[in-house]
Amino acid sequence: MATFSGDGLTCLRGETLVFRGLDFTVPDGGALVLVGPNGSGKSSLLRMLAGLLAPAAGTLSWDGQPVAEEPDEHHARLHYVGHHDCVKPVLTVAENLSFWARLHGPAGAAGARLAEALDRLDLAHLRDVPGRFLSAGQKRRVNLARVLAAPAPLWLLDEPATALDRASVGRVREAIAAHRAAGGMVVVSTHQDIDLADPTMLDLARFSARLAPAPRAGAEEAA
Amino acid sequence: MLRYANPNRFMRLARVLTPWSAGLAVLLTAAGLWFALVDSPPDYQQGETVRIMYVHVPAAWMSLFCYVVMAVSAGVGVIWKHPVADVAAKASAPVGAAFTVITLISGAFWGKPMWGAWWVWDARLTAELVLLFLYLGYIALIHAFDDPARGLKAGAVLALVGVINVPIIKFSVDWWNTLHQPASVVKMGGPSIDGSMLVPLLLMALAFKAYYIYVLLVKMRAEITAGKVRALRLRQVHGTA
Amino acid sequence: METASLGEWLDMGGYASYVWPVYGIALAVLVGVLVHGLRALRGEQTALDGLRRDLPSERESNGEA
Amino acid sequence: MNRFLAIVRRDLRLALRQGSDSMMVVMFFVLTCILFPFGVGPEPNILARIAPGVIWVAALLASMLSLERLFLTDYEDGALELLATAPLPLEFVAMAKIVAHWLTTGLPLLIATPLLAILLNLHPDGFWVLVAALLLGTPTLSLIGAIGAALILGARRGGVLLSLLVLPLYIPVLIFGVGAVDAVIGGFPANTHLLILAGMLVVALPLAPFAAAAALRQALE
Repeated sequence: MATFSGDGLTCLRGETLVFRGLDFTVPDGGALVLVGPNGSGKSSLLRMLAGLLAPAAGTLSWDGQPVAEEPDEHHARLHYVGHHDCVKPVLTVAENLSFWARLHGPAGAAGARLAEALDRLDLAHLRDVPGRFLSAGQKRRVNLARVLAAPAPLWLLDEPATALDRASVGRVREAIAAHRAAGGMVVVSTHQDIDLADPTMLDLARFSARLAPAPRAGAEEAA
Repeated sequence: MLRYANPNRFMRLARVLTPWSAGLAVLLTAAGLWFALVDSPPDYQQGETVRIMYVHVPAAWMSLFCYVVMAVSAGVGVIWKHPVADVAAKASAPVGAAFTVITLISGAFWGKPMWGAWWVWDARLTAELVLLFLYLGYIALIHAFDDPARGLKAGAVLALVGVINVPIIKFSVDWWNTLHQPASVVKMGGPSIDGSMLVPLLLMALAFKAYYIYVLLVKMRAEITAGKVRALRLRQVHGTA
Repeated sequence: METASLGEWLDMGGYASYVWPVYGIALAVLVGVLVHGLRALRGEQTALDGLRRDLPSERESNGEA
Repeated sequence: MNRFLAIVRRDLRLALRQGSDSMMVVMFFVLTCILFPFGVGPEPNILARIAPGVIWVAALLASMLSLERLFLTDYEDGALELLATAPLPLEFVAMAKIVAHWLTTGLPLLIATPLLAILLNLHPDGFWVLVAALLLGTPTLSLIGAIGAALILGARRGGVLLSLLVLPLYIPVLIFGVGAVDAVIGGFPANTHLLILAGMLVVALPLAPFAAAAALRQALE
């Protein structure tokens, strides 16, 4: 039963404070949905969870063990889907995905998982198509297929539903449900409603230093 | 201990120290100029041009000193993430560059009467020229980003890489110079510094250091205040929704 | 006083056109950097005071002086 | 280790599929060298005297020009973020990209050296030591240049800035690279120069990826 939690997280972008004193826990099979107005730090929090952005204060821990001590181990546990869909125009879809799969997961049964990932997101027919011919929606699906192609317990999805049609959003929802059923965790930031089963909501506006004055009475300096 | 970029302790200290450091700088400069220009004998070999040495040599020391201070504060900024350290690095870069320019110009004005040429590819002058470009590279890098904090952090990495390269550059330029050195060139430093030259040299060096501290305090206070202005403007823009 | 008369001192043993420019340029460069810093400091301080007047309601949340 | 090789292989495949890039760098290298006879005059003895210096400066500029895009394409399309969240240290990612860069741009420069040796009337004795010096020097150029390439991510006018940051750091490699060739042409042994070049490479090998990774982390924050 792994749990992923953070306490007292503080995010500093340049000289401005984005949020502080943010706590959360995601149990196995859990789903944390980040909501809040633009600029409240949803993307920053996801990047912090992925280890791209070091928290100015506070700690992230996996099963109680601070994540900062073993960054590579933490990276092996997660998939991060950001705003960019990095599909190389010269490489085919299969080459793109197999590169990321080899980087993340063990080599065994890579071919089978790759095929399954392509099927799950209706990309099988694009398998050998070079990236430059793909539309924005297709690139987004290839990016999401990357997450399926190599197993990782923690999914960090930054607005996965952008540029996707209704059918694709449905496929993403099923993929997430299957992932959670298998004991995986998901942290999603989204504007459209993907309506996941019993998500725990986290409204970042409560922790945002900018939009509301200090959330807790007598907010002391973080020692 | 995290202080969100509000180095107030430093600002209060700097505000108190600034007038004193200004006074010290003026005093030392006056004393230095007096001994350098008036109260010291002309050199038996170089004649009155030795007085150029009293600017050239201390400035050369300062150009290296400022770069080392820049690299050390950049290192402190990177390791302990202390905002004041990054600001110190940014503040000392232009001063260091100024001293390097002074060293090069005074070197040229010394070379013209002694060797008949404004510029000679002498080991020390060449190394100083490369140091100037290390400074210009740092200054260009920190101003190349929209977010000043991002520029400072990138500059810190460059300063640390640069400080490792300074001895390597010095070594290779010296070696290169000995290979291509025409025999007749008088060593840049001239004869060993004898007693009478020591007093003006040291006084000018101290004057430059006092000046450096004074300008550093002023520039750092300006940079930190600018940070606060940016923060307030951002708060004004985003404001309470 | 080593050099007796002022004229002789100004002449710098014939090297006047080398010694004085060095001191002149050095002074100009150093004072220039200093003035630039002082002007920047004064400019930022007035801007800060101006902003502080416009945002009086802003509680100095993280203890800025 | 196979993750490291996976990145190198991917970058090599990307470079080969866009083969024109490394060809352009070699053409720039040759073209720069060809310019000098027009400027300095075609007298063989003058050319022979400046040939090592010209070839080295041109190699230096060619290597630096190709470095701007080392991390830039991956930074712009988001691949760098994913590489930073891959389960291998960012220093290895940087090292893999530097190795791929050297194989696609540093090494091809050596192919052009025989042609340039003839064009610039390089003394025959100096040819093989030039190749040896370039073999030792171009990796150092890629390593140091990679730090600059990582620093300029997200900066305005990155290309020009890269040259300002990196060229001063290239000077020691240039001095000993040319020194090795001049020594052999002058009849002296060049092993001290080659050893110093090797020394610089050994120093740059651990430091450059470490500094580049630090710069990449800032760019990705």
